[in-house]
Amino acid sequence: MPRLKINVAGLELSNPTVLASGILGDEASLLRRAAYSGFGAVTTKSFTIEPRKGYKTPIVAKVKAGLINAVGLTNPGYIAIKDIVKNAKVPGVPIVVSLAGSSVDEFHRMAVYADEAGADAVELNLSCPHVKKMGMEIGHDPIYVAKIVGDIKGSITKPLFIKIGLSDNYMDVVGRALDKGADGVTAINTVRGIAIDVYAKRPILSNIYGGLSGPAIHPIATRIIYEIYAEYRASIIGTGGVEDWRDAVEFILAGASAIGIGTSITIRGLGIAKEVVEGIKRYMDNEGFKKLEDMIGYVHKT
Amino acid sequence: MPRLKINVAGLELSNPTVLASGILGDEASLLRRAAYSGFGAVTTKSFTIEPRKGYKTPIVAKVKAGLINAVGLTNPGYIAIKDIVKNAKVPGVPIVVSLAGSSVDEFHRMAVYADEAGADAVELNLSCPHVKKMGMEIGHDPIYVAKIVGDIKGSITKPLFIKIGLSDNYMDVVGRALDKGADGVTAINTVRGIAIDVYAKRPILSNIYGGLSGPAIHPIATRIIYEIYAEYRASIIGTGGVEDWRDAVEFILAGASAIGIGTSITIRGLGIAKEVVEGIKRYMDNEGFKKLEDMIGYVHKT
Amino acid sequence: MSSYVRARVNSIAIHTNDLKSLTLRLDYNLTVAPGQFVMVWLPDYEEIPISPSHSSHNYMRLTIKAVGETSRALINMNVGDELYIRGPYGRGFNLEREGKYLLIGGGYGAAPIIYAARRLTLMEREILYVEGVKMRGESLFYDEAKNIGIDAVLVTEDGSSGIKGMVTDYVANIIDDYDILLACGPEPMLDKLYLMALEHGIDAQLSYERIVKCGIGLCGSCVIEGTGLLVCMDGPVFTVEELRNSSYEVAEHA
Amino acid sequence: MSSYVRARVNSIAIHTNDLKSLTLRLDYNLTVAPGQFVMVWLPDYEEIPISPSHSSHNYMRLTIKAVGETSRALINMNVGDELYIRGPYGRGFNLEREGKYLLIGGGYGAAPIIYAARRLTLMEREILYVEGVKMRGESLFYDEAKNIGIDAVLVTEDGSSGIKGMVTDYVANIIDDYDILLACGPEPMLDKLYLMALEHGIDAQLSYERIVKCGIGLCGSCVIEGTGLLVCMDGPVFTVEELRNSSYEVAEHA
Ligand SMILES: Cc1cc2nc3c(=O)[nH]c(=O)nc-3n(C[C@H](O)[C@H](O)[C@H](O)COP(=O)(O)OP(=O)(O)OC[C@H]3O[C@@H](n4cnc5c(N)ncnc54)[C@H](O)[C@@H]3O)c2cc1C
Ligand SMILES: Cc1cc2nc3c(=O)[nH]c(=O)nc-3n(C[C@H](O)[C@H](O)[C@H](O)COP(=O)(O)OP(=O)(O)OC[C@H]3O[C@@H](n4cnc5c(N)ncnc54)[C@H](O)[C@@H]3O)c2cc1C
Ligand SMILES: Cc1cc2nc3c(=O)[nH]c(=O)nc-3n(C[C@H](O)[C@H](O)[C@H](O)COP(=O)(O)O)c2cc1C
Ligand SMILES: Cc1cc2nc3c(=O)[nH]c(=O)nc-3n(C[C@H](O)[C@H](O)[C@H](O)COP(=O)(O)O)c2cc1C
Ligand code: FES
Ligand code: FES
Repeated sequence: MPRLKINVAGLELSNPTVLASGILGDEASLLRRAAYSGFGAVTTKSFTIEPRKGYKTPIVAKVKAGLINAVGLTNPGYIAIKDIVKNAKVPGVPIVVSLAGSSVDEFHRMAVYADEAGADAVELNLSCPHVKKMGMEIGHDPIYVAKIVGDIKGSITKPLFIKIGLSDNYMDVVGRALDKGADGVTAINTVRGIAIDVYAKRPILSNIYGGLSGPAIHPIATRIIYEIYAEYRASIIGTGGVEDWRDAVEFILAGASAIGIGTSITIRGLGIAKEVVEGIKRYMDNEGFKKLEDMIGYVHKT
Repeated sequence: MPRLKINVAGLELSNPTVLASGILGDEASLLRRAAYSGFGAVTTKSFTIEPRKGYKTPIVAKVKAGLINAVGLTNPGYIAIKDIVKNAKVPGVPIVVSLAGSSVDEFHRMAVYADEAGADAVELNLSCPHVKKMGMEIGHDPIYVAKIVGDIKGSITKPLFIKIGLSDNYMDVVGRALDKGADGVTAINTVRGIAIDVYAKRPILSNIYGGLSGPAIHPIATRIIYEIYAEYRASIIGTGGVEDWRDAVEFILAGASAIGIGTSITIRGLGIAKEVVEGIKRYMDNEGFKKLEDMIGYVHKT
Repeated sequence: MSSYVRARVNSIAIHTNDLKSLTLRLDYNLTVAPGQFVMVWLPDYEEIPISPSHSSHNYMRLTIKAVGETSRALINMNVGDELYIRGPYGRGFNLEREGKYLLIGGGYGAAPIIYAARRLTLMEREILYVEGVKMRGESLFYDEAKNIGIDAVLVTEDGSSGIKGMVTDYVANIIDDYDILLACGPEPMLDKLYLMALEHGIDAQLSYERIVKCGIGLCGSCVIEGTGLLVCMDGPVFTVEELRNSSYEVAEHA
Repeated sequence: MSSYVRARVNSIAIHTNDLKSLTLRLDYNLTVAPGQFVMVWLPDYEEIPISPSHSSHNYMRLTIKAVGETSRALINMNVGDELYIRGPYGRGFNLEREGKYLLIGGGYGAAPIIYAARRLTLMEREILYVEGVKMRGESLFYDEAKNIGIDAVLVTEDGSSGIKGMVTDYVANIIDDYDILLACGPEPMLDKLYLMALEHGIDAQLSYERIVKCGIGLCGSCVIEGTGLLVCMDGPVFTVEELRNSSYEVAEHA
């Protein structure tokens, strides 16, 4: 029996699948359901200082190669983290709390609060592609990211992940964040896109722009995971378009220690975590991998 | 009968479909075949000053949402443009000559040569994602692009297009290029990605990195077309993942005046040009569009 | 999740000032089972979930109550106007079970119920259609049920027509004569039926509402608080067992 | 275009120092019609096109001549070694035509020809298998053809075995007895047969080679110069009419 337990930057997972941030939102019973369905860890939707209602519908649009969403960071505000973490906790399944701030101070306040509220890890969303002044706009500035990370790092006890998206300078962002003590990297967030309905003759999303997820972004994510691992040997939660064990194994061979899963839940349901884990196990058995660690970044060894 | 004739930045097309650069390469008989099969215009593979053999195989990898290629700008060198243009010419089907230089001077030399050789338009490839020192590395520098365009503009008689890819600053690049007299914009090139074979346990492409094309990039292209049109009302050859008339119409409504088609030729064959054109015609009939001009950028009007 | 199908308003039935049924003609076939829902998008407004009161090939009837901007804009549409539909989504009523069916619709909740009633009638099942409204003139499908030969009862709170009282009180009296209960309507009504079904040990399928934004199980907005159940994927129709097993708790109103 | 299927070398037949047949066992079934090709990827080397000399379910036989790095690495593989296959690609031989078949293989071009011969034999067609090589000992499938009861002729340039001479000269003498000609081999041989077929008005299908890089009709590297025909999509097997209609011009060698 191959070993799927894995320590990702200090986060102990019984298997490498992680519910990606934003999927199923923030409600404790849903996070619990995801945890019971087999995920190695669950990530909350990104919290902001103030509650956010999110955008008007439509908030999702189907495209051939995936999905475009602009939910708009709907969340009850960071104060709710405490109750949610308490109620969502399932033994053996860590909760990663995702945060979207618009300043060093906001990130700091929320990170400290999440840490004290019992989050098992904190993830900084530096890459939401469809909310102004949050996410992407901050995440594209390496100096600012370094400041945010440096500022939080000494103040919390749990592993700190940064979540990045596609940009021209993500290598610089990651390098500086790691220098400042970030423990791991979640890669990637959605990629900015638009879908137009040819009969309605207008963009589908109320926000016009949204984030592309699903199979479309898998090769882009593979590339980013590959590059980050090659350069920094960082702990990576590889995310983007994972629909089956093969997609997951690609990420692991490229350098991911864990696998975030989002969009494909809409097609496969929450059972996808178990399916992916079973598939990885079978693969490891066939290919002679004894433990996950032996697979991580394997393509860099040959 | 709706009118599909369109003038794209000075280029007269009998219909809005354009064979995308690099597809089917540079050989005159192939470009001729594409022209006869119904494309409104054909684009050559990008030429470089020196001949290039291109990369070792594998040069393509299939992914769920498209294709990743790293052909490596295989071409016989720009001197061959003359013969190719002469032999590839089909009455009524303009030839766009694509150029990939690594300096202002290289671009200038090739552009002037192509102009004199009878190219109907010149396209500057500022966005090849997998060849060092060419394409992307130049295209990400707005000041340099402006210099290249400004330098060429007065020296050639034919319409000048810049071909851009996904980057953080393409809006700046396009803005400056248009200021310096670029006549149109081709958007977008492929997006950098990696595919790994889980059994071979290594990246498939000999070059490791390649360019993602096909359905995966269609929503990203739609977004870029939308933004460029919204900001600059530029003439755009929308390219990326067009497989059918619906994909094409999305681009046109977003702001494209013409539609580049590449990857889907491998699935649908060259007949795709006719299929797309027929589909657009039917759509225009049903929706009451009398001429293509009325459709271009329509989503910005509502 | 599918893309949108364009639909045009073909005819409009006015039930009250705030409640209309729009019969739509779709560009493509899209058949929705009784109890399933579609997302209805009216550009310039929002996209909202609706459980059709009828659906067949490229025809669909939506019965809509104006409660906010989008629902009001919808009932103000004219014949020939366009709207956009995606779906079907969710799990509808299970009509495969053998036995006597008691169908209960409250307010616009009668929409999926009349559709289920028609389908069950075609399947030659024994059914009773019960519609509960405040007063005479608010009834939506009682006449339609009668006209097509379905056993039907109208319950009005003020007694202005049919039987006087709360529909749940009426149901309490007859529930033991039935094997299967299907219901859609205001949450207090559903919750009462939920408790009643638990008490009487009757097989009940109840259609609940929450704010549905994505419709495809991603955003979590439609969760039934505390249960981990999603209206858009696990529902909108839930059996009493499903609710109980997920620790569903009725609110104070029940 | 499909993803790769892993294959393992199951057995090796050594024809000459530079020419071997590898029988592969694939992880999944992948059946290639006679004349079609697969892309064979040997990581650390390149990916090259090969027309199998046999293919059935998850077995495939590749007959490979070492001409460069990758083909040499392939014939130097050991039993149990792994390689990766994608395909099948291209159009193979059309074996549906009625009549007497003349099959001609030159050098490793005999690979798809013996495969076609086996398939035609199963179809109970009348065929003659002709293999042309330089000298005795270079023959690839003449014995195999004989063993399975196929009418076969070996032509050696030096006469060390079978009939002496050029295979095209031999064919010239018998061509009028046949209705359909299938051939694969060096380009000068194919071009001679092309002219011969035009002259004799015989239906011929010829398998040409060009540098195949993508295999899926995108890169243009496999164009038959001046014709607009792609070996990977339109070929590798072309009929004489297709070539003529595309203004194919034989090179000087013919
Ligand atoms: C599966 C399903 C099927 C439905 N079928 C029908 C139907 O057949 N006919 C019909 O008229 N309506 C139906 N609804 C309800 C309908 O979707 C809402 O009335 C509509 O979304 C309101 O949108 P609006 O923009 O007009 O109002 P808004 O401005 O969005 O809302 C008006 C008020 O209603 C509340 N509200 C909105 N949606 C809901 C909801 N789902 N649950 C509880 N409160 C809500 C808001 O919080 C607000 O107070 C259904 C809902 C669901 C979930
Ligand atoms: C459809 C098809 C089917 C084929 N089937 C077989 C087969 O069954 N058995 C077999 O041994 N070979 C076959 N080949 C040829 C085989 O693909 C080449 O020999 C191989 O690609 C050479 O690769 P290499 O890396 O070993 O040599 P390289 O170093 O790439 O080439 C060695 C020399 O051969 C030339 N060359 C390479 N490929 C070709 C080509 N396709 N046409 C002409 N010259 C070429 C090169 O220019 C160079 O001079 C087939 C080719 C095609 C197109
Ligand atoms: C509906 C939806 C909501 C999301 N919300 C968030 C979020 O709040 N914070 C965040 O960091 N990422 C968010 N994401 C991005 C995902 O976590 C993930 O990075 C991305 O979708 C790629 O993975 P996938 O292809 O498996 O979905 C969201 C994605 C979707 C589809
Ligand atoms: C095999 C291949 C080769 C390409 N070569 C070039 C090239 O030489 N120059 C260029 O500007 N774009 C090149 N491209 C990019 C295409 O022109 C096009 O922008 C891109 O593939 C997106 O369109 P598609 O999804 O329709 O293929 C190439 C694409 C492919 C798939
Ligand atoms: S509406 Fe988004 S999960 Fe149900
Ligand atoms: S090998 Fe690329 S087109 Fe034929």
